[in-house]
Amino acid sequence: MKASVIVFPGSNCDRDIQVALRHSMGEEPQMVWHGDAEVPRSDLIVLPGGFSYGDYLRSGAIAANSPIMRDVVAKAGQGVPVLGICNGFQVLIESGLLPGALLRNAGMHFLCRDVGLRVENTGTVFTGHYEKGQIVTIPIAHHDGNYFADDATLERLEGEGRVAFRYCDSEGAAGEDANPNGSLNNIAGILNDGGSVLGMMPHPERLADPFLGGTDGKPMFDGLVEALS
Amino acid sequence: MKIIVKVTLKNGVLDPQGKAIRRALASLGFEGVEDVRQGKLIELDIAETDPEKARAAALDMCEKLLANTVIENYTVELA
Amino acid sequence: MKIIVKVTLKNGVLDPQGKAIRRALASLGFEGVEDVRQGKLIELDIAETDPEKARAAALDMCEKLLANTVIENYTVELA
Amino acid sequence: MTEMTPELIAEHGLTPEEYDRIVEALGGRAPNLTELGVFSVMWSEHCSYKSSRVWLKELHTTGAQVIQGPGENAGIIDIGDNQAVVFKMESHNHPSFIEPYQGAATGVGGIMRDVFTMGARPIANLNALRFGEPDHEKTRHLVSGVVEGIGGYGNCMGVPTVGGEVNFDASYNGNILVNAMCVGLAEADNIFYAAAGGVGNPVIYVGSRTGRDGIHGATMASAEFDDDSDEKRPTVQVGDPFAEKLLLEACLELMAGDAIIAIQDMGAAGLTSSSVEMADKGGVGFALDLDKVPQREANMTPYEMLLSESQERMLMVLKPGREDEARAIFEKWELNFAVVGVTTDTGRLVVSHQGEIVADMPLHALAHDAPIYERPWVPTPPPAALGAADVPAPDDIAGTLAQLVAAPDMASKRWVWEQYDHMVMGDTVQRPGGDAAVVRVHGTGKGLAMSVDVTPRYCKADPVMGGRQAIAECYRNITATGGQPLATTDCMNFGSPERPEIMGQFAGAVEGMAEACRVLDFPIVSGNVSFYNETKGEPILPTPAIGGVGLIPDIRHMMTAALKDEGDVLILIGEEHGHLGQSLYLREILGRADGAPPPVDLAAEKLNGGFVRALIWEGKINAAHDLSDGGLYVAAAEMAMAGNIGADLKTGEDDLPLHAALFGEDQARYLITAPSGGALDILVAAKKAGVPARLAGTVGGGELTVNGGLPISVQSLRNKHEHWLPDYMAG
Ligand SMILES: Nc1ncnc2c1ncn2[C@@H]1O[C@H](COP(=O)(O)OP(=O)(O)O)[C@@H](O)[C@H]1O
Ligand SMILES: [Mg+2]
Repeated sequence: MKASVIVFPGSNCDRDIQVALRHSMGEEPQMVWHGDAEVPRSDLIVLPGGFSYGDYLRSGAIAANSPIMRDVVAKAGQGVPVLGICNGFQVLIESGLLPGALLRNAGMHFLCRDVGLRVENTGTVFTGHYEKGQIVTIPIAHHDGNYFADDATLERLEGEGRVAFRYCDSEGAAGEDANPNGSLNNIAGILNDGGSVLGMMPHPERLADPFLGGTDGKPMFDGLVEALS
Repeated sequence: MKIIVKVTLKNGVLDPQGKAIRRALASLGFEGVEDVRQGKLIELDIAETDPEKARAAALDMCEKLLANTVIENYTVELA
Repeated sequence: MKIIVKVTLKNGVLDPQGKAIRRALASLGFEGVEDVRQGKLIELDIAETDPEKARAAALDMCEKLLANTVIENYTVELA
Repeated sequence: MTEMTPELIAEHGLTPEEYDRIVEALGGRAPNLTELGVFSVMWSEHCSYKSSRVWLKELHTTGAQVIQGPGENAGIIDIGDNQAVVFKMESHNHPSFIEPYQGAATGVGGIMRDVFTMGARPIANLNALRFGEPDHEKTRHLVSGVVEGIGGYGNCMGVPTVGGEVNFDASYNGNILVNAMCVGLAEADNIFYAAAGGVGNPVIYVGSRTGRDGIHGATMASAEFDDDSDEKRPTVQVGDPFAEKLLLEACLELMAGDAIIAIQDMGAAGLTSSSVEMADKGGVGFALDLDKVPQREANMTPYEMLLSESQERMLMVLKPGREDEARAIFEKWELNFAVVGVTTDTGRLVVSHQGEIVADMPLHALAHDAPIYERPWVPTPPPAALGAADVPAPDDIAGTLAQLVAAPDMASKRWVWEQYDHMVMGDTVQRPGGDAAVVRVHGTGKGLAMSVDVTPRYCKADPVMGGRQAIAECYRNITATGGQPLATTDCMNFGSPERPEIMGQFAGAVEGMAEACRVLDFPIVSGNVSFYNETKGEPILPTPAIGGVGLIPDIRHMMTAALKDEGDVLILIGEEHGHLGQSLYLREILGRADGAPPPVDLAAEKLNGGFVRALIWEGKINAAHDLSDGGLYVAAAEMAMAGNIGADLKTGEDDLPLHAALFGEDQARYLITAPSGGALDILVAAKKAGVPARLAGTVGGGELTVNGGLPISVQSLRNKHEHWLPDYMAG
């Protein structure tokens, strides 16, 4: 599998995702500069977390307009899987690859903590190594992760099984107590209509190494390698 | 030429910032604040001197960058 | 009663957001954008119906919460 | 030309005698306004250390592990494998009081520049915060702004903020303390220094443009607050963490090559102090052309440009002919790059503007001729010791524990550190909340343990003992995670040095710190002094914050404080005297602040610490926690809360009153756990080593009990411990 990680000037989880991919792939992903016009041939494109342009104006808005994103949008259109984590999710939203909006967290604070997630859709290249309904622990670290969409969009996402992950408690209940940021329907990650683009606020790459306190993020990368190799 | 762009959240879009401000105003003892919405005010200084062209450029900037038209409305005023 | 509060950075105060927007506009091909400053637009709906009292309350809210008077200026308009 | 009136001189924070020295330095002529401004900042307390220098010489700053001690942008220690750790702590107290978000944010930005200007990538941030009483009208707003500002800057930079301290005390009502520490990692053979060299080499300005930010910030930082301090507001600097992220990456990219002769961040006193330091350290002169300086505003005067504290800027001297290569890197990162001057052999700082020379000053005088004051000082009178018999016992021991774990200083600071990205960079192997944070050295199995400590109430009662204790506690915190303590940085926050009692506190703290550093081989390699932390004559508690770094050779042996397994045995290391003077119990429960602080036996610290560390490295224990505020009982409760499991705590054989045994704050102590089968061996080994150790109970159940009684559920303790701060902030 060939993977490309897009590096924006303010990306700061680029190395973290590079390490996680390297571990699962057994080789280096390609690091692609945002100013490039083209993503080299890839089986997977990853938009990492960080503050692509300081998160000024709106998180992800300026990055969504960078030269490389035109090609990312084109490649996504051809079916190349695209994974956006945290700021990457915000960029996917701003570039129109995923619907809805990510608003300021309901509590107004940046929040960095482990959260529980329920895996809702296992029929994708990203989630094949999870069980449906499985409860995993993955960290979040964001200021603007409050997922919003209008009723029609929300209904479509739910109806088409495009909610990939939902915030939940240790029993798997997706109630208000388990919602860290006010996201509608406790949505933590969504898919495009073909299931080939995933945006998620939690950081699977942060818990893919036992020394960091857990490995619940690792199946995502192992699964990608198996599905895309 | 100076242009003022106002970007506001569409009706029906949740406004967590507005909500937080409202809560904070209440806890400061301001009563009767029924709703608060927060938007952006963007002031542009542009070289263009023709008002029509300036307005057209600003509208284009809003569409392409300044506003997220999925959730936001915008207005453009020449100052 | 509806009140519009505009909060802008004082002159001379660095505006990292404005700077980033300006650069992004340039890279989108918008030429001649000489300066961009970003401020906040806050719309308040308050129960008060006396314009003078409403304005006084809004000014007080600005001082206490809505504006950071160390680096920001504000104006209040009744809509 | 502006006339040099006594008012103008006083406004610049200079005494008449200092002014006379300036005239002398200029060969008998009066300075112009620009020159006066430059001298005033260079000779301010903040830049010249004129009141503290004679004392700082007493600190212990050397050791085999030290690559660079105090005197550079940051200190540097060797951790083997050609890896060096670069770290420093700095205060941003006054700016944070005036504008908490930006003040704290730019404090973080400034300390990170100090670290990456030496060629290190920042890998962790910490901070020591002190606020006024929770009930004070400003406190909540200040806590909220400072925490957001620290997070806002560090999170955007992508450097994890992994630790710190947050305390509350009335003495900080009008003078909060915001001390930011940054730890970076460099290659030991590729470190960059500030000393410029050679003649005719280009002086380069990189980073953000210069605006009218923070002019007089450096003098403000040394000025006592009064009721008009609001007037000083427009001097606030605004940070742009995104610009700093670009600056970091661009600097590190250029540093991978060999084009740089010298580099220095522009911090306090901006272009002035960076030029003076670089030129003076290299023994050269600088000729600067201000017209070349990238400017954010029109019509800036030379005075403003030289004194501006706009953030995210650096000054470098390059090898001649390497400008284009450097320019390409900075332009790639969309940063300003300008050749603003040249090194000379004049030994002078000569500044031109619009074709005229606007300042011409001898560098040596700027850097070294600030008066050095041997301020009068009186030692703090030794407090009378307080016996346990003079301290009433509580009626409800377990209820008192619940009160203590929810006291503002003791309550969980989760609300704070969850606003910091403490995991980015993927190497945080021990997150905030434990004794020390541990960050893995990327790509290796080594870990760096870091902690920030000081107990100001001890320092107030007895500065010497308080200074010792701060170093000792930092040493213990690092040890408890399995770290070998290597070196420290300090941030000395005190009141006005012009008062003999305050100078006495300062002198005492330095003495205590120096002794402790020497005995523990835990030298100070960098630091900062912040004086004049007082409002209307009310000084803060003396607060010499200590930031320590230690090495865990193999993170598989890293230790945490959480109780682990049912049936594990608790062992207390260290002597028990039931010392209640200046204890948390006394302060929080009885509202008293009397007695002497607990004595610190440095030999015992070293012996006991070494013993615990060896147990950790040999894999013989399951948990370790240092004993400090609140003593044995609070320590046991913290371990229980962290592990979500109970324990039965046993007191010792000696006849200490129960409340003294439980709440006494005797030093050099640790509480550890071992599997029951291994406990005896540990006790035997301790005896052999001369380390006091005794069985102190067993792990298990959902309650914390003492000698089988006084049950309190761990869950209820957790609730109280976790809720105080979020509830307070929501209030
Ligand atoms: N209390 C102290 N203990 C040890 N070193 C100190 C102390 N205060 C200042 N220093 C050292 O003095 C030098 C100058 O300090 P400072 O002016 O704060 O640095 P900078 O110019 O980087 O802001 C630094 O090397 C610093 O480490
Ligand atoms: Mg420095």
